[in-house]
Amino acid sequence: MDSVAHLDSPPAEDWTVDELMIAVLASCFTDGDQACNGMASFLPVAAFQLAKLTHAPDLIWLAGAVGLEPRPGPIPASTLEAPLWRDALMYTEQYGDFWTLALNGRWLKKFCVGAAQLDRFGNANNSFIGDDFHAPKVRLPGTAGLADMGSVGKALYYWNPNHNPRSLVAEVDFISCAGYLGGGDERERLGLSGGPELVVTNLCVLDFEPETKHMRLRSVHPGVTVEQVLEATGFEPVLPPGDVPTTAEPTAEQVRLIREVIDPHGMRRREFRRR
Amino acid sequence: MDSVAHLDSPPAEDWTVDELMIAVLASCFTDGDQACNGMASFLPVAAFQLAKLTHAPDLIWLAGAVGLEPRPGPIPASTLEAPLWRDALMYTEQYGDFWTLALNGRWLKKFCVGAAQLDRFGNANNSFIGDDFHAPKVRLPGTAGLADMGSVGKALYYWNPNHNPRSLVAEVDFISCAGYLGGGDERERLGLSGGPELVVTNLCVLDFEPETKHMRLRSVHPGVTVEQVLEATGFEPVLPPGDVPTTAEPTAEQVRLIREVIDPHGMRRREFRRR
Amino acid sequence: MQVKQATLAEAASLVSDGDVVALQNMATQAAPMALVRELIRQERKNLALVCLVGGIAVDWLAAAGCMDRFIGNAVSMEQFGLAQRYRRAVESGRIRMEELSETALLARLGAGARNLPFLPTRGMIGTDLIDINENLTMVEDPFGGPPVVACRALVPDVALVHSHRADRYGNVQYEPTARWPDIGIMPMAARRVIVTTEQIVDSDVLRANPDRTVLPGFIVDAVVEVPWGAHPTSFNPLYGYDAAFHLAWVAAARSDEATGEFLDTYVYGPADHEEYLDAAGGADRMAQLARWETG
Amino acid sequence: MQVKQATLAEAASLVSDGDVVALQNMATQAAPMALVRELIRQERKNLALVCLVGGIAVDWLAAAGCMDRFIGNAVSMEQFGLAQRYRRAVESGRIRMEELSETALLARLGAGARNLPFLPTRGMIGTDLIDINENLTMVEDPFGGPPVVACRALVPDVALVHSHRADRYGNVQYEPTARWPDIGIMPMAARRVIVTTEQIVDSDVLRANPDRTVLPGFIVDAVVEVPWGAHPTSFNPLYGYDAAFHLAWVAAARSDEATGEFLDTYVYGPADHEEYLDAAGGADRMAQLARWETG
Repeated sequence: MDSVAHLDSPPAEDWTVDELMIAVLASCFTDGDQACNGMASFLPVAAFQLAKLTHAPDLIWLAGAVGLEPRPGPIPASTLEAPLWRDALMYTEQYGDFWTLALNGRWLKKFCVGAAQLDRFGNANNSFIGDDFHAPKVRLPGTAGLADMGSVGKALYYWNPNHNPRSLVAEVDFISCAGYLGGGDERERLGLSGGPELVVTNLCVLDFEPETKHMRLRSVHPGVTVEQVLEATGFEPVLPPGDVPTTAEPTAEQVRLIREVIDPHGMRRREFRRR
Repeated sequence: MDSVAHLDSPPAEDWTVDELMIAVLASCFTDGDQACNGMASFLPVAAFQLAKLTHAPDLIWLAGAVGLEPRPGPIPASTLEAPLWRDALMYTEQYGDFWTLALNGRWLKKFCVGAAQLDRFGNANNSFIGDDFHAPKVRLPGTAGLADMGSVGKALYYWNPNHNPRSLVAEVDFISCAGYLGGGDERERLGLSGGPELVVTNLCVLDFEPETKHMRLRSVHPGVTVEQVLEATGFEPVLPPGDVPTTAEPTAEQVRLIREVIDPHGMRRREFRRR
Repeated sequence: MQVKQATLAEAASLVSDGDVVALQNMATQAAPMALVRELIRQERKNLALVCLVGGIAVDWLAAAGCMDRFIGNAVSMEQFGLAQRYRRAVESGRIRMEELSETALLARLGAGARNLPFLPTRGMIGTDLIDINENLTMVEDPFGGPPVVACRALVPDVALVHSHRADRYGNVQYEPTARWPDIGIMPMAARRVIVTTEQIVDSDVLRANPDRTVLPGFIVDAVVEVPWGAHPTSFNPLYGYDAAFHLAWVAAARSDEATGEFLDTYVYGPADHEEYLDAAGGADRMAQLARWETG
Repeated sequence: MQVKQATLAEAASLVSDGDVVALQNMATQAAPMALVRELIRQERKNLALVCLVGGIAVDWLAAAGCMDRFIGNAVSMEQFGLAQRYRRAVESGRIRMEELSETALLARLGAGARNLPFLPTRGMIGTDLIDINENLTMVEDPFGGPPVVACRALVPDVALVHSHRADRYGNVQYEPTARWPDIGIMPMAARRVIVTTEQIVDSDVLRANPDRTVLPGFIVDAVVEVPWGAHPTSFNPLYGYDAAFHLAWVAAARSDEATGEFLDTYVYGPADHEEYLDAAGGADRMAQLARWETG
């Protein structure tokens, strides 16, 4: 989270958790990275723009995996419709261009993932809830590109605006995006590089313990207790030695940029309202 | 050769063999076919245009495998440069569009082939003359798309403006385009459909005997004797029962169209001059 | 060139019960909705829909009982949430879903288009998507590299796409905009191709911008002029998605009765596309959508 | 965005002796000739050239002793005949050729670009091209269909392409014209990408036609402004190939002495690109070529 510390701006006096989550996600992207977003990805889209306006002016954004370096207006109601990639430098055709760039391995190395179910080893499920694929309790939208991104060497950054025992589970009902699978070196043994890096929720930030690849509590957001996190989590995350750090607050400048420049219509809050 | 017979035009009084060869090739393409051409393919390009102007107005031409249904001017000095596809309806990108269309199997079912070496079973060689690929006596340009077209179900129409024992050989030094391979059903056994249909030279027209797939003399051009053909051929072609037919002369209208409309600059004769 | 111009009814009659139907659609974008409504009116049954991301089109086909299979990446109306009628049909077992990653769907269609038995991808390795799918299997690299997932060729019976303009011979153009793979690969993979287009133009109009032509007429079986043919989905740059319409559908989809009434009003009721557009708000509403006033 | 603008000398210095160099070229079309001349002046050695159809560029690199391998479809100057210096180098064993069908070369590069170990094709089955090539091998279809030819991934060290315009960040545009696969697939497959362009423009010029942008700047290592940079090959729609120049080369290529003189005059002699253009006929000649007066 340090990469925004250099910003010559004090902590915001009034921030909301959506803004804190955006600041945390923004801190994961730096100059030289390329970032892309899919459907209904208001927090990542806000984070990419915040990074570009602050510590990472040379971050490249492929809006909707379509429009290269657009001149974004206020975040529109869809993150996969044309208004998002206004004045783009290039339209990347999705088959010939985008997926070739994404599969190549040298570009688009980081990917933000929203998952209906996420388990202790960072495996994600957007396919179905239940025990029978063909007679599911709940049919989820489907994994689409996420089923690729989990297996082709990307660093995965999960965001979850609704941290609860149903969305953070011990074991997903179905692995539709490969995390660390059974943990340890199972992912490596399959020849897969990359993997889950961070989980940013409305309560805390988690990462993965290097040996076991088990999800680990990295910091709790200001005002949130470790107990609240444990209650809201469907498994016991690894706890850091000593006190659990507190997530850095967004700066006044970050909050101003989010509210006045990036997302004046407050689209980012839709991800929370949907719950 | 009958499909042009309907043309209400008498045989030409003065035709040259390039014009006869163009008329024969034109008769192989009908409405509903799609035709494309590669480099240095003056006779096929003239044949496609002649067919469109006479018996096959709905023949689709993909000029240079790039420009769909152009408005051709006089045949230019190159059959792979932009002037050939002037005013095209579509530019087919070669990787995503052209080869997908060509490999699909339902389109572009006929292909005209110019080969440095052609053998008795219709195998072609544009790779090298000699017995060592890496120390050839003569390095030929290379097979390019032809190495694909021979194996993906196309009907192959060979044209050879220079019928001699070096270009029509018993066995090619190297198979760079699959014909009937060893003859008989060897091509079928490899699961390959299509194959050589016709060979149009400056002396005669040959096809392939259905059982053995051995090259067979179909007709000799007016003024050419069977003996001349046999002398000029590096192997003994199968002879039809009885008298060898004479190739139909181009009609006066066909010759007029070739000379006045299609190829007023006489580019077609370059293929002969090059010898 | 052969004339391919047809009516919606003629075009839809090229789709048979049980067909595998590749449908252009990306959540709220670019679906050939007029064709979809015609298929529902003609009461097609047991269709398998192939989509990258199916939206309201798939929800309607599920609600009308026209489909029993889905092959693709996802079904979602993005900001308007899950496709509830589709979702319930899957949960009740009435619709069977083959869930593919994006590269896997593109590989299956790409292999179908190029007459290859399969194409490989490195996506999905480690997920549960491979074992449950008979059209996916791990294969070794013959050169000693890492294994890959072979994706079996998929050849849809018919592809349905919408476009900005076309001539009556079926040569199809797209305006410069996001070009999803379905416009490129679905028609080349499918046995038959049906195109709806905002405008039928003279071929000379296409010759002015040959780089914008995306489909050659000889692979197209029928082309139908249908202005606003993608409504209520967006068709950039011409018009945005109809948010109010989508929200009305989402509300109706909550009950069988309201669903039936909605389909009566917008699908079964209107005698033709013009009457549909009137029901959907007519020229004034379309003018708003052309200004991307989607709310 | 990072600035990628460079000089010809700086750009060419990104190519090392022994590199596998993907070179845009289709017979008499669209070769980055200014870069090729700079590589010869910098006396690169043991290069492997990867081309769809190599023309005068390959003949020059062979004549100058810069290359010892060729991987591609063919080497030909079409109406100007075989590339004689290249041909003799192959016949004498100084250059080793890997001859691939078009689908095989595109499969090798496509696999390299997508980080797949191989891609399959159905081309070449039955020919002698497969057995002599360690990068091609027959594999069974895991789904029980016909066997296919697996083409091993090819990752060139560097790709050299020419373009119509670019910004200083390396975002590259192409005018509407025939788009050969090398502009699309070679740069994505290669480890480094060098682009020459007719004109460096402000990024806003690119934003006016984002559909014409073919390469995003983040995959480009260097971009060099070189007007007439493809001469003597054509660069449609801007200018035609220089037929007189090609014929002069064909005549010179017959003897070692004349070949040396020709390269002195047009490659080693000129101090920079401007002097080369003067030697090649200067503004008047270029104006003729812009009118496609190629003779």
